[in-house]
Amino acid sequence: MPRGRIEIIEEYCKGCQLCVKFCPKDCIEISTDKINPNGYLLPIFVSEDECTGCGICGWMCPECTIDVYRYIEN
Amino acid sequence: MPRGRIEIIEEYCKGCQLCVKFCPKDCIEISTDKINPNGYLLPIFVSEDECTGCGICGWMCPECTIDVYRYIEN
Amino acid sequence: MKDKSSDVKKVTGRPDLRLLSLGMYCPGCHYGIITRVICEVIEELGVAGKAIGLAGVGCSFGGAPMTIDIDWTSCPHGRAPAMATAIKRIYPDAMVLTVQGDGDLGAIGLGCFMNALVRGENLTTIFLNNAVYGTTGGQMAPTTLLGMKTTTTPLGRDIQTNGYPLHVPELAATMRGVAYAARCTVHTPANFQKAKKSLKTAIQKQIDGIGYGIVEFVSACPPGWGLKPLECLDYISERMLEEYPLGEFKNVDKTD
Amino acid sequence: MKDKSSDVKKVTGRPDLRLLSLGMYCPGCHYGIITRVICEVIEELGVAGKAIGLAGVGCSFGGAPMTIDIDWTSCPHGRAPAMATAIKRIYPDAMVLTVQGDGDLGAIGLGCFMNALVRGENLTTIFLNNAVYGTTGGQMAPTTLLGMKTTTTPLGRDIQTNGYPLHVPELAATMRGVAYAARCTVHTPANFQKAKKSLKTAIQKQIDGIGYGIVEFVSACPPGWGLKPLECLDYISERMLEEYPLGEFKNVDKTD
Amino acid sequence: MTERILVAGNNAVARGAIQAGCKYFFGYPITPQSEIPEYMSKELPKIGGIYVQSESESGSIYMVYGGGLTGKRIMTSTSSPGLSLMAEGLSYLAEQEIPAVIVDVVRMGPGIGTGGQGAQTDYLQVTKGCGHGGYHAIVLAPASGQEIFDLMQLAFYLADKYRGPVMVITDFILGQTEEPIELRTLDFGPLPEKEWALTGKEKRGGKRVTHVAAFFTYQGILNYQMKLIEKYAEIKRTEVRYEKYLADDCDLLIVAYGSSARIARGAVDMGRANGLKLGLFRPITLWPFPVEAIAEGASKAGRVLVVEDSQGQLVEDVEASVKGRVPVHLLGMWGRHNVGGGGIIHPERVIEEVEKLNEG
Amino acid sequence: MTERILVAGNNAVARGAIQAGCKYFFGYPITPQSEIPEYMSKELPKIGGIYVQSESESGSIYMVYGGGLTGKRIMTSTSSPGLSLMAEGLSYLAEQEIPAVIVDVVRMGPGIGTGGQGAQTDYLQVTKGCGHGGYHAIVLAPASGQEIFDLMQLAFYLADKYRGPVMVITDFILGQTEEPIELRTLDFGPLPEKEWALTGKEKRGGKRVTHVAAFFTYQGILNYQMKLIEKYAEIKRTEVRYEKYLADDCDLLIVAYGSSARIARGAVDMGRANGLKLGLFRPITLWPFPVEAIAEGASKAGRVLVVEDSQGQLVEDVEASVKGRVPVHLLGMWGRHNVGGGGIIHPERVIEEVEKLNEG
Amino acid sequence: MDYHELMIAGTGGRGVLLIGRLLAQAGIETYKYALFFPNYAPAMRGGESECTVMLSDSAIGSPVIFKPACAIAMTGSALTLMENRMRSGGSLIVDSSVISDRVAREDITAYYIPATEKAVYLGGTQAANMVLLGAYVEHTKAISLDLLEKALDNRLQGESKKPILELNKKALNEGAGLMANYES
Amino acid sequence: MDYHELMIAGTGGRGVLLIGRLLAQAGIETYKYALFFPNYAPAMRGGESECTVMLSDSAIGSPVIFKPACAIAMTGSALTLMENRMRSGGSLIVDSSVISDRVAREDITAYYIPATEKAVYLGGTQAANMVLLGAYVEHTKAISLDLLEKALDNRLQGESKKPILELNKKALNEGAGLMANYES
Ligand SMILES: Cc1ncc(C[n+]2csc(CCOP(=O)(O)OP(=O)(O)O)c2C)c(N)n1
Ligand SMILES: Cc1ncc(C[n+]2csc(CCOP(=O)(O)OP(=O)(O)O)c2C)c(N)n1
Ligand code: SF4
Ligand code: SF4
Ligand code: SF4
Ligand code: SF4
Ligand code: SF4
Ligand code: SF4
Ligand SMILES: [Mg+2]
Ligand SMILES: [Mg+2]
Repeated sequence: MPRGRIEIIEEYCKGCQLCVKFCPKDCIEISTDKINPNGYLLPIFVSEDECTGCGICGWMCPECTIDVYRYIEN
Repeated sequence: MPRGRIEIIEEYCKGCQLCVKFCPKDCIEISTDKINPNGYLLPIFVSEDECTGCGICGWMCPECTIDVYRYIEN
Repeated sequence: MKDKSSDVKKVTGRPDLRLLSLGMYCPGCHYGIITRVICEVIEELGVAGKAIGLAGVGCSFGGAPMTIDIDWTSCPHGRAPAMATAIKRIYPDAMVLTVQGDGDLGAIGLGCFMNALVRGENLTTIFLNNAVYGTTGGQMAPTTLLGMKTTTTPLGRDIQTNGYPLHVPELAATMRGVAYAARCTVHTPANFQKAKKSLKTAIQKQIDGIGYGIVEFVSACPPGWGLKPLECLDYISERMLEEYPLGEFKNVDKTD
Repeated sequence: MKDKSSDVKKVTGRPDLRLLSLGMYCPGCHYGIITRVICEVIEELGVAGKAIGLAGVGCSFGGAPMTIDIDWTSCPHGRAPAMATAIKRIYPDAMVLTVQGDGDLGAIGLGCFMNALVRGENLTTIFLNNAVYGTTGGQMAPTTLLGMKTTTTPLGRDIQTNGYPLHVPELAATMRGVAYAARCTVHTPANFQKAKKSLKTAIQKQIDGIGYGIVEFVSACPPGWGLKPLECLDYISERMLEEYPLGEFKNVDKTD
Repeated sequence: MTERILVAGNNAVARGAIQAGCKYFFGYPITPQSEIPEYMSKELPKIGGIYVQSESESGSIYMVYGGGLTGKRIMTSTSSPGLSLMAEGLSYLAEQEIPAVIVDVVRMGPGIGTGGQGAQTDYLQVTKGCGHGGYHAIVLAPASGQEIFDLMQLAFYLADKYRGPVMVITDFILGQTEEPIELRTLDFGPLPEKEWALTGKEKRGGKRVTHVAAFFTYQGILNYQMKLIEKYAEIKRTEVRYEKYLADDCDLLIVAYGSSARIARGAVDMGRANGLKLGLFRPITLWPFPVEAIAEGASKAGRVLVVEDSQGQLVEDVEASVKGRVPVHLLGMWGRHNVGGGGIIHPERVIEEVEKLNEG
Repeated sequence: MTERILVAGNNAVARGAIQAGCKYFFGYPITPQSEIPEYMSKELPKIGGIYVQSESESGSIYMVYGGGLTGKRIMTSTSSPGLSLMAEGLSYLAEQEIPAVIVDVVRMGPGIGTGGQGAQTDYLQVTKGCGHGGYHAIVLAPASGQEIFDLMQLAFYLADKYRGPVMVITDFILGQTEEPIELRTLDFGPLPEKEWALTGKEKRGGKRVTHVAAFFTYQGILNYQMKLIEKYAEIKRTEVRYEKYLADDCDLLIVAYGSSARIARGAVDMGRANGLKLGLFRPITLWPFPVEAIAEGASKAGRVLVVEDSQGQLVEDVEASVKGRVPVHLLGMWGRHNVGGGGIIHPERVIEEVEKLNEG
Repeated sequence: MDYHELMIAGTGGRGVLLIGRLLAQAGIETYKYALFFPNYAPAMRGGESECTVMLSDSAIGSPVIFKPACAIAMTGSALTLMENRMRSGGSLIVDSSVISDRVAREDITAYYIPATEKAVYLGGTQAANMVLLGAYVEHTKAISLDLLEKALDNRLQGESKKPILELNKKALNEGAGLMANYES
Repeated sequence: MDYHELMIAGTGGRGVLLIGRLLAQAGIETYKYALFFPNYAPAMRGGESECTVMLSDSAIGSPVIFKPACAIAMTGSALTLMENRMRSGGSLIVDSSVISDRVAREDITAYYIPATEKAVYLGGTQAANMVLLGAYVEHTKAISLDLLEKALDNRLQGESKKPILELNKKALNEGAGLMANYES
């Protein structure tokens, strides 16, 4: 059951892949064809089920362009 | 019996009295009236008998204006 | 996808202080991550309103003032500590922060920095060590590793011609006016958190009037190193940290 | 009076290298004694012909070039290490010596000096610490003691405004390119001899290509301190040496 | 009545600054101006101000830069080699439009020069661009203790009015000469708020202020330059200052500033007493330069003698103003009587030169 | 035949220096000149020379000072803010008469300016006294890759001949433009021995050499200044260099140096092709300035248009030369077409200006 | 007088400066004078980039021209720029794979070359610039393709560079071919 | 117009500048304008020293004069200097205790005051300058002795300064007395 999810504001992404590298659950992959207007290959959030909403990808994004949400049990 | 003696080249003396202070045998005194052309009160070698020719007054003279001689036993 | 907003908490995102700007940095430049560190620490300490930042000449020059929402000035190359001195003396309640590269602080600004330490200023300095002059195209910096190739050490830095890499926080730690000196990185999530703690401590020293705080960030410059962003991470672990060990070199509650 | 010249040996006098000049120094200034130290060491090492001296701006400026019979240049205030760098790089066989005051090296020239250490130059520096700017009329220097009154610290140097006294050889000792760092005085005959030994060691390091050597001389400035020459001697023993301990802080046969 | 005291020019600099509300001084010792920082180190703490001894003149100017950014009145003083070390900083102050007052108590140059020589060898440097980039600073050249005191106040006002560095230049003679001054407060009128000051954004309701290079406003870089050009044109139109002494009925116009103007004034008096119809034109602002007024005065007199204690620097501006319409002569530093360390052009020497010219 | 290669102006600087026998380079990175130290760091070690990366431009100039004292050929290069940091050092080089070559690849100022702007905003600084004390340096302003290469060689020669700093000034456009150059060696004739070089006294049979301030020779300080004045006068008499292009039958004389002169030359060609009788006067030495030649050319043409990519600096010298005899117009940096980061005055814009003038 | 001038405009990453420099390099084999002027903003990473190349047998006056006789546009904004600036009667070569706009001016001739598309087909987008350069030399005959290939040989030496060298050469020829068979 | 000018020359240690400054300080009580200009070489320790004092009721032009109307010479070389420079008809006051030379010029009047001798007698050589200053004011009546004494009071305050204050005052009066009874 998914515990979190992320949103990448693609406009500001520079395709550095740090998010890809640091997600402990391998939820992010780099695409091979999705390019933003600045010409950068974009990462894709591929594994919603695994995401724990740990926030790490957000911290490590140099462009601060990932929002991370965690689902709360109420 | 004197073992050494010194010569002060008075022209270059600045009357600082370091020689007076450091002679271990108190062989040098500052005069009260002997003034060189630059207006400095001059030191006087007063105690030939005590001088060991140790060289200390020479080292310590900021103007390098004391020559120290030692008598050699031959 | 669960979507009821009541169930969802935003854990992280662009910090409030982080301005929207088409980033000033190259892809994979750690300065962007450090910017987050700075924003979060200032927010957590609640000092954004009192903060005055001074950006050195270098990639920090454009980056910091354009991305962090506090008062800023850029500075002539290497001179931030002198400018910061005047600002802090005039406004002792301000939180005054310099952000300087290794060329800026370690070469042209070394005298300016050291003299601020001699005077015992009460400031915080973020020292960005990417081992090169990034902005001008990757020339040797004082922190360039031995053997490292740059555009002005085409055969690699050698001791004979260019001496040894400069260790800034260790040097600063020897100065009596310094309250805090540390080195950190943001090249892993764990280090990111440690870096936040370090910077927070350094700024707190200023707020408490204890003395100068300096935090070095060892950080990647992909084009300067001729490496891809991910390769840089290994270069940091394997090469940079060997020369530049992480840790606190000074942390005192009172200078003497 | 015994007088036959065969019986008499001149034990000391004006060293050969010491030029006859109506001294450039005030009465009781220790720089005159240090001049002897320099002359004797250069003579004993036999390097007068290879020696190139660089005098900082300050009382050393006039004094050294006018009183020691080697090649000399005066330098812009604080810049001797940069100039010396070029000379030594171009003439690696020369014995290159800078003579700099505490204002010259410790304030305006601190960056220049530190950067020469970063580059790992192979030079010798004589650092004259009289705790004031003697030449310009006794203003505060970075080495002024806490509480000491100068013309710009009329109530005495305080930490809040002016920070802590600067310890140059200790600082230099932390730099990897430095082979020798020591502090000495000439305020007693015993110390005069130790000072000679220190300077000789430092110059030998240069000759042997080992690395930078720096020797600090704590020395009296009677007008700057507002004391008579003999009073200065006590001031050194009682006050200066408390802040500035004598000794060798580094002495290595190989830098790393 | 305002107080009247006998003080040296260097002291008048410091007192004038304090009178103008300057509480922050950043400086470094150098002869012949060290009395200024010394006085400041003693007096500023008493009025809640701060004296910081910088590590060098570069340190001073960057502290002035930082200090100026806070919106407070800030100054430094130095002498020639020290001014050179401020070149980069001065250019930045001009670019970033930071008000500040910089005093140069000129010593003889080039190089180390000497602090004990009354010289005027920095004219080109202060008027034409010590730093890069073609900026200008208003340069005020007082010629007496009172004028030093007064122009220091004006300097702070102009710095605020035009947002930029203003320089006051004196020299060994003016700095050491003791004359009575009246401690009067000059009021030049109101000035705009300094909304641009860096204070931390909470003091401006959360609106931040940034000072970054014109370079970041790519579309605006030319606008920036045009604004600068217009500012300088405005200063040239409105801030030219000079003084004439017996200049309207003379047959030889002496042009001189600062200490040389005082000496020349002595010579004018001596000359008039002996039937020589001399007059004096004294630029008070060296930049902007009183081009028209000199041209007019020169035309009226028919010939000009520039007296300046240098290799010939002011004379270039005088020639450019006069445009070849009347002859311009120069008595430069070779007019000095070289006594002790302090060479000086005496009024008697000026008269001698006039007589030589008269003989033809 | 000598080799002919396509290189950028910055590269021509470095190659020209090496051709002149310069083996010692002291420098610091700054856009748009970093290619010079980069090339030197690669090439000098191969020929037994030395590249030292200084810690700053002040470091560079003091290293140049020390290096120059050894009698070897020495240089540094920088760009505008860096040049400001050399102000004190330059003044010392002049005072102590140390030969050295300093290259300024100008970037737009004041302040931080920008490295990506082809600008000529350092004219006043380099010609009028970046440093204190009224010294002068010969300033050479090449306008093509080949001329850069050639004038670098001349610069070293003049530095040795007159014992002092010589400056070569280019800019972003000239530094980046790639053109073919011939790697020819220029011979300017013999030079005196450098007996004044610091080498350690054993190399001079035990006779020591000292370089201390003029200040220590109290009786000689005025003699020192007179020698300096005479040296500058001599340079003004003999070293003025300029180039004229279609300047003898024109009805408008364009005066421009460096990259602007190239652009103006393009404009002259365009204009001539369209019936406009334009000519170009290009000062090669900015100091000494070709005062007489410009005055003559201006009189012949009847009017002058100065084209310079700055706020108006060269124009002051042109006006001072022309002395009001014919009108002098200026197309300054406002003539730029501001594309991307790199504003440029194009030849088409010059023609536009000429047409405006023609319309009156 | 044999004279050619070309401006190339695009963004930093697209190899604008590279083909300009290559053309000038090859050009000095044929012409007495050649000039290459890169105009870019070093401080803006990945910002707009343009360059000028001139080849001539008589001395070249200005290193910059406002209204070129010939231009290559590699991005949309470059097209706008060049269209505005070009001299009447000039030729504008456009990478039509990335630029969908058409040239509106009627006093210049546009050549739409699908450079990026062809480059991808040949082996990599980065060779789009070579396609355009090939088209340019074919169109103007300023220099021979051979010389360009030689210049490429010089620049890309060694085994490891071989694939990219081959790609570039193919792209050059492809561009020349496209231009030779161009029908508007 | 009431106007006085005085140059004082000697070496650093002899209090040349001190009496000049004192005279100017006292002078502003009487005159609308006063000026003191010390000319010395800061770099030469114990070098030659001279100063100029002017007192006037109208604005003072030059702060320096080459040919003073009145001068005090405290050393032999100062005497030579001043004798060469003085204006015709001027008065030159000489410390005859230390200067054995006589003034040769006939167009100036010399006053030989045994200042050092008198000072030693009164309690210390350092007061020789005051003896000369006393002689000067007595001779010129430029200002009253009272004002000088008041200026001294201001300068030398506190119990510890009392002996030296007394010495100086005595020396001033001694000098005035010597001049009053001067016979050449
Ligand atoms: C006085 C001066 N010299 C040189 C420069 C050129 N310059 C700009 S940034 C820089 C160095 C950048 O290196 P660093 O401080 O390490 O910052 P980084 O770009 O690596 O973050 C230099 C030398 C300048 N702007 N001013
Ligand atoms: C650029 C510059 N700034 C200031 C000075 C003035 N100055 C001459 S000597 C000196 C300092 C002397 O102090 P220090 O180095 O301690 O030498 P000391 O006289 O005490 O031996 C200063 C500031 C100068 N010559 N050049
Ligand atoms: S929040 Fe954590 S688990 Fe989710 S994508 Fe980011 S790094 Fe991966
Ligand atoms: S870390 Fe940020 S910039 Fe980098 S690829 Fe991921 S989202 Fe893009
Ligand atoms: S040589 Fe020794 S004993 Fe003799 S006078 Fe000198 S210090 Fe005294
Ligand atoms: S130490 Fe030398 S200078 Fe001092 S009093 Fe003795 S002889 Fe004279
Ligand atoms: S050049 Fe280096 S330091 Fe500068 S933005 Fe790019 S990666 Fe970061
Ligand atoms: S001022 Fe001080 S340091 Fe200088 S000569 Fe005099 S005593 Fe020595
Ligand atoms: Mg860096
Ligand atoms: Mg000192």
